[in-house]
Amino acid sequence: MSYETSYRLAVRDALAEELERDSTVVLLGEDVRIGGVFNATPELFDRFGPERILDTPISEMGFTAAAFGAAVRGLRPVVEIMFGDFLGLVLDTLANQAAKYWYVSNEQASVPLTVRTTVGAGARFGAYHSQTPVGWLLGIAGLKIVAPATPADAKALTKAAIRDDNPVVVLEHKLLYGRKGEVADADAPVERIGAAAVRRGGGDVTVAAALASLEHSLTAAELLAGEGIEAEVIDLRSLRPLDRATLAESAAKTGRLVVVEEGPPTGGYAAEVVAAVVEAAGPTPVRRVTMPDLPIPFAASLEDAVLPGPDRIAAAVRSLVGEPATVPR
Amino acid sequence: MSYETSYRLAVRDALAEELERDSTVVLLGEDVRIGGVFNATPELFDRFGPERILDTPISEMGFTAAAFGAAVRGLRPVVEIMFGDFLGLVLDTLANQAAKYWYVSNEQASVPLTVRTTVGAGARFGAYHSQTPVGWLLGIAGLKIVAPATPADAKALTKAAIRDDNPVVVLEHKLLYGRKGEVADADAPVERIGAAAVRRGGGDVTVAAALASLEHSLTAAELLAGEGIEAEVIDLRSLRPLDRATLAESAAKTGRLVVVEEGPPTGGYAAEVVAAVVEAAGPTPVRRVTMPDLPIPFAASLEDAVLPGPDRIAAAVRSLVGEPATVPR
Amino acid sequence: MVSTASIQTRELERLYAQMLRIRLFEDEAHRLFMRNEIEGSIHLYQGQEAVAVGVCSLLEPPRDVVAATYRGHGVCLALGSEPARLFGELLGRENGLCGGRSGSMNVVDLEHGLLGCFAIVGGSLAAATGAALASKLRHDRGVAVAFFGDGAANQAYFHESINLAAVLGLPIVYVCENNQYGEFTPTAAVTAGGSIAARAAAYGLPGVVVDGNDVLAVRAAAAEAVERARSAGGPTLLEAQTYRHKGHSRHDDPRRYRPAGELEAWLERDPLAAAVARLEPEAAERMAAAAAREIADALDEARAAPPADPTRPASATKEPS
Amino acid sequence: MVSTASIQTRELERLYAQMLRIRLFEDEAHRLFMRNEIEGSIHLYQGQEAVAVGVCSLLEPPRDVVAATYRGHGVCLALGSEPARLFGELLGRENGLCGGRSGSMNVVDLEHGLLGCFAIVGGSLAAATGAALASKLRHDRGVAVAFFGDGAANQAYFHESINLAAVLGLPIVYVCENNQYGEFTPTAAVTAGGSIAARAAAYGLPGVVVDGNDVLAVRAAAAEAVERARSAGGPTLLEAQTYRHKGHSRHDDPRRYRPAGELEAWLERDPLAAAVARLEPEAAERMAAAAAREIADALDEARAAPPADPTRPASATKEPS
Ligand SMILES: Cc1ncc(C[n+]2csc(CCOP(=O)(O)OP(=O)(O)O)c2C)c(N)n1
Ligand SMILES: Cc1ncc(C[n+]2csc(CCOP(=O)(O)OP(=O)(O)O)c2C)c(N)n1
Ligand SMILES: [Mg+2]
Ligand SMILES: [Mg+2]
Repeated sequence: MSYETSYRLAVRDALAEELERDSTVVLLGEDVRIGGVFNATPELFDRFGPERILDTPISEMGFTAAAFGAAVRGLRPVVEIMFGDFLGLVLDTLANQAAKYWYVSNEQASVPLTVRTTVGAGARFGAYHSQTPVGWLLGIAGLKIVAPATPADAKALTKAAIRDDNPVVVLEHKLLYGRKGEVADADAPVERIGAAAVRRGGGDVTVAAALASLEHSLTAAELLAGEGIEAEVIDLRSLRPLDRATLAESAAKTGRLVVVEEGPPTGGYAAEVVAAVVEAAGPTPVRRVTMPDLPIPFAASLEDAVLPGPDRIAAAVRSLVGEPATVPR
Repeated sequence: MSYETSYRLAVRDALAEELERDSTVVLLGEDVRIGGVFNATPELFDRFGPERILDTPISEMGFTAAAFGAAVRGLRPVVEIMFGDFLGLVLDTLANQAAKYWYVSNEQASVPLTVRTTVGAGARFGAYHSQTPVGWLLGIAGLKIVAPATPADAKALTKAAIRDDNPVVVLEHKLLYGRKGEVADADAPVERIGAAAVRRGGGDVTVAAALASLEHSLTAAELLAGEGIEAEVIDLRSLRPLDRATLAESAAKTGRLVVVEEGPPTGGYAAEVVAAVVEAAGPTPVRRVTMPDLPIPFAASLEDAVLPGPDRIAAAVRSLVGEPATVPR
Repeated sequence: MVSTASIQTRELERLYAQMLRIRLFEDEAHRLFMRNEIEGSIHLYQGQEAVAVGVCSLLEPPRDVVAATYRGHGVCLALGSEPARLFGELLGRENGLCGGRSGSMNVVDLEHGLLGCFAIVGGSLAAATGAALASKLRHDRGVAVAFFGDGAANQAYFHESINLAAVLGLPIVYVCENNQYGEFTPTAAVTAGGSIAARAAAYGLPGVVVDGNDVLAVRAAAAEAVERARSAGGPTLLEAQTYRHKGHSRHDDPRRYRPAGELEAWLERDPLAAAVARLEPEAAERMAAAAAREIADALDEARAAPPADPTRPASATKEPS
Repeated sequence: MVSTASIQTRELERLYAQMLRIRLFEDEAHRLFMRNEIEGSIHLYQGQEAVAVGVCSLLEPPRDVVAATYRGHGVCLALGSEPARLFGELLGRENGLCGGRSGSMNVVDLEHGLLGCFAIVGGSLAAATGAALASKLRHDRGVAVAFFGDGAANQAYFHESINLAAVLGLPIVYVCENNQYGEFTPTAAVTAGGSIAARAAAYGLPGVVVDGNDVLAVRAAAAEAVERARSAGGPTLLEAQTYRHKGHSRHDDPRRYRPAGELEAWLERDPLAAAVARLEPEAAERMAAAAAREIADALDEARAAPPADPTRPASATKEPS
């Protein structure tokens, strides 16, 4: 029912299975034939040929907008944007065309478009190849965003994105591509987007994270357990929509919330998780653990200093635990 | 020391005064010569000529990116993006070029670029000409965002934006252009961006808003005063950076927070204000009053139903006041 | 046996009738707008009717699809959308083509092959390119048409879409409605090189200029381009020279930016006048009466429809039920 | 009296010396990268040196400014940036041209006229267009140069920037470094029309193809274009045909996507070999030794510099003190 593979090949296998199952699925992007610069699409061209796996010009705007039009007309395109940093070039298409079409057309057609992109810092790629620009997308009604933190989810969420009838952005973290783990077989049921997962139980504080920040949060939780603090660690998985129920339930239980985001201190999912939880679970002591309000620097000495790692997460938890929690209801 | 004019002409006068004072200031945009489609730049061409007031092709990406380059090289360009809905086309330039340059270049040059744009719903302009897409910009380190709600601020914040050494986006609400009010003379001191303003004092709840939502909040406050509920209404004015001190001080006093945003329910400034206040002032009961998670519809019957007006604001306040406030400290 | 001349006359009659419906619809829309019965903004098509009609008369929707601009009423009607439902959309009624959700600028009518009217300048080129891609990959022999303004030729989507379509050999026709202005700015002031059709050469494509006020000329040029697309010959860039009689939108007064006499010169080349001159007066009168009746009835029907229903549950996403 | 021939020889010596510095710098950078002393990603310039050197040799920074790509070490050195500070940047040292904040891909060195290396494909065209606008409006007689790859010619900024520059008559030269590939994809597979220089005609501009491996040819073509720009004659599009000897970046193996023999054919046209063949062997040896010493010293200096300082207060915005 499952097999072991890497996050990278989990993405590839998800694509292969959907390409196999549904002849309207096509993959478009720069250098995807040869496997892409992160080698997440190897061998697909050999298997599916030039009408399913299309190399594009360096025209993110043009080919993503074309994929929108193609999606209205019966294809299920998967577009690869090489780096999430380039999403600015396709925001007009995502926000103004793809995400609005179902509603504005009065439900004449939906837009089953998947946009895969590689995000994340820590690889010394500098300010223009390291961002996780979730904030650009969080306020777009009609758009979904998934963020796999494990090989299993790289496969499961990619398949869920392709099967979804709406535009979905899949964020793949470049430092996770090499991670190994069990992933589901081709015949496993495909989930609907929107569920978070509790990755570790605990009663003292809720720590919500996504992508590479999940690992850091789990590491921090181990550190804290040694100090007698039990953190409940939630993997957000879907950043839009958020799984408010799971978050609120956990925060209501623990009475404290820390959100970890490898992104700028304002305007990201951390703000949204805080607001959603406080609205749903009532007043709660919270901390955000993010990067400082700076572009992501290149030099190792600078980049390491801005990443939200286990130590900073643990410190935020400790400072919160020092305050009174909200009374569990 | 002041004179009466409209929000529209307050913008124009701010531009005229800065064009007059500083020969490096130039205005670029579509149809700006003739005064722009909202007639916010009339007569500037006659007064300053073709080297200061430049009509551009319909090339938002190209001319905004060019304005970035020109700003590095000694100009202080003011770019007009006709509708805020089109900011998706210039996000790459704003986020990846203009906002990062000061830091990444190790402070070799800053980018004194102003981007003016018209936002806001209620004019029956439909899903592509009515948005206030603050969320696209909130997480961009290095960028500032101002949002004038009055004629005085239309002038003051536009001048502050032009004088600022960094990229600043000025959001002008299309329904406010006709508003009249006192504005400062040319010789008034120019403020630094970052201060909110308390527009109405009150001890029971803090209501934070911007742009057209400020008027609605003040109207709601009058309604509520009749019921014995005193709302403190804060005009955010600067959306990035937020004036956390003023917000936290007010919330600490009233113990309750409502944020009003004419935008989607997630990922906007409302989330950020909530998170910032809860971090700074401790656990606080909060409500967001926003639009539903839909594109903005055209028909009057549909658009009116999604706008966050005084009644919905007052209802949110009433529901909050029914809950215990945090204990003032 | 029917003579070639009478076939041509019959064809011209058909095309003229379409242009006339559009003209009367737009005149009526203008009146409704000036009285505030239509809110927001509208972009009128009077003067450009031959472009939409000449091109759309060749298409076979819904296999063929069209992306138009916010100045899209003409294309919409030429494709066969019901005028009552288009009026309904402009008036924000539940019977509107999009139930009042889109309004004038963003109409979608897939049943009649209208992928959409695109309010973001350039958006139509990109969306139609995608439709052409779908046709190519699904082997349905469909052709896509992108209408776009002269102003859009300076925009990113123009370049990226046409290059992509050329590289992939997509079945598409790009139709520039060159009405000499982008809003209040003359095309020549912002368009380097002087010719939009000539830009086709940059992508190795045929570029053709046509008199956009001569419906038969438009149809002939489009026929060649559509045939090329359908037979896997790739994209064509067609530039139709025309003129909008009204202002850009809303309440602008075109006298602020048009040289004296320019409108008058173009009015002498009115596409409807040119066509009607070649028809029997009685036939023309008959058609005029029919079109007037159709438009009046359509407006009545739209006015009788209820306003768009805000209580109907709505979601921005399509979910399995 | 100095003969024309000896002036030309002197000039070629100067150009060759520059190319050699770049070649040795890049070879060293490659070694550092393969040993992980340089982290992240680098894009090497071996094979393309004649383009940067031929063009930059004509410029007068900082009045003239240049925007380059992430494959920018060559342009950077050709403009006069200190190799020790460029190594420092690549190594993340405090002495780096940007104090380690930018890294290889995004170097800025305004003192030497480098507006920046642009990691977003197409960004260089737009930024340089803005610099040219500033020069024009400030009447400083400066010229801007945008280097960009063949792949960027299909990108939005190419179209919108060149149209804007042409309309405004800006003092700019667009230099396409056509190295036959965008990453792993051959230019011809994604570039409609077959010629990037020919796209200039779409904007009414002169488009010139030049042998990008012949430094004197590049210099001659650039001289004309720079002179045109400086004398208010507007933009030129120059396409330099060249080849990158190494992979696109990081660890890619070009044998996966290059036809057999292609690299070898281009190596026979190595720009350095072509130049050195026309110089006295002793002069060439002297220059080789000097360049080797310069690069070795520069690396020593960079290695001795401290890592970029994370404790230095930093802000994303410039604030009055
Ligand atoms: C990207 C974008 N920029 C600006 C606008 C505002 N705008 C609407 S129509 C228009 C003029 C378009 O001119 P053209 O393409 O010639 O079409 P026409 O209106 O003449 O039919 C402009 C600038 C827009 N809708 N989208
Ligand atoms: C907008 C954008 N899309 C994609 C990339 C990833 N990328 C970096 S270099 C490159 C190839 C560029 O090819 P070309 O313009 O020919 O320049 P070369 O690398 O050959 O010098 C690509 C696709 C990018 N940096 N920016
Ligand atoms: Mg036009
Ligand atoms: Mg290349």
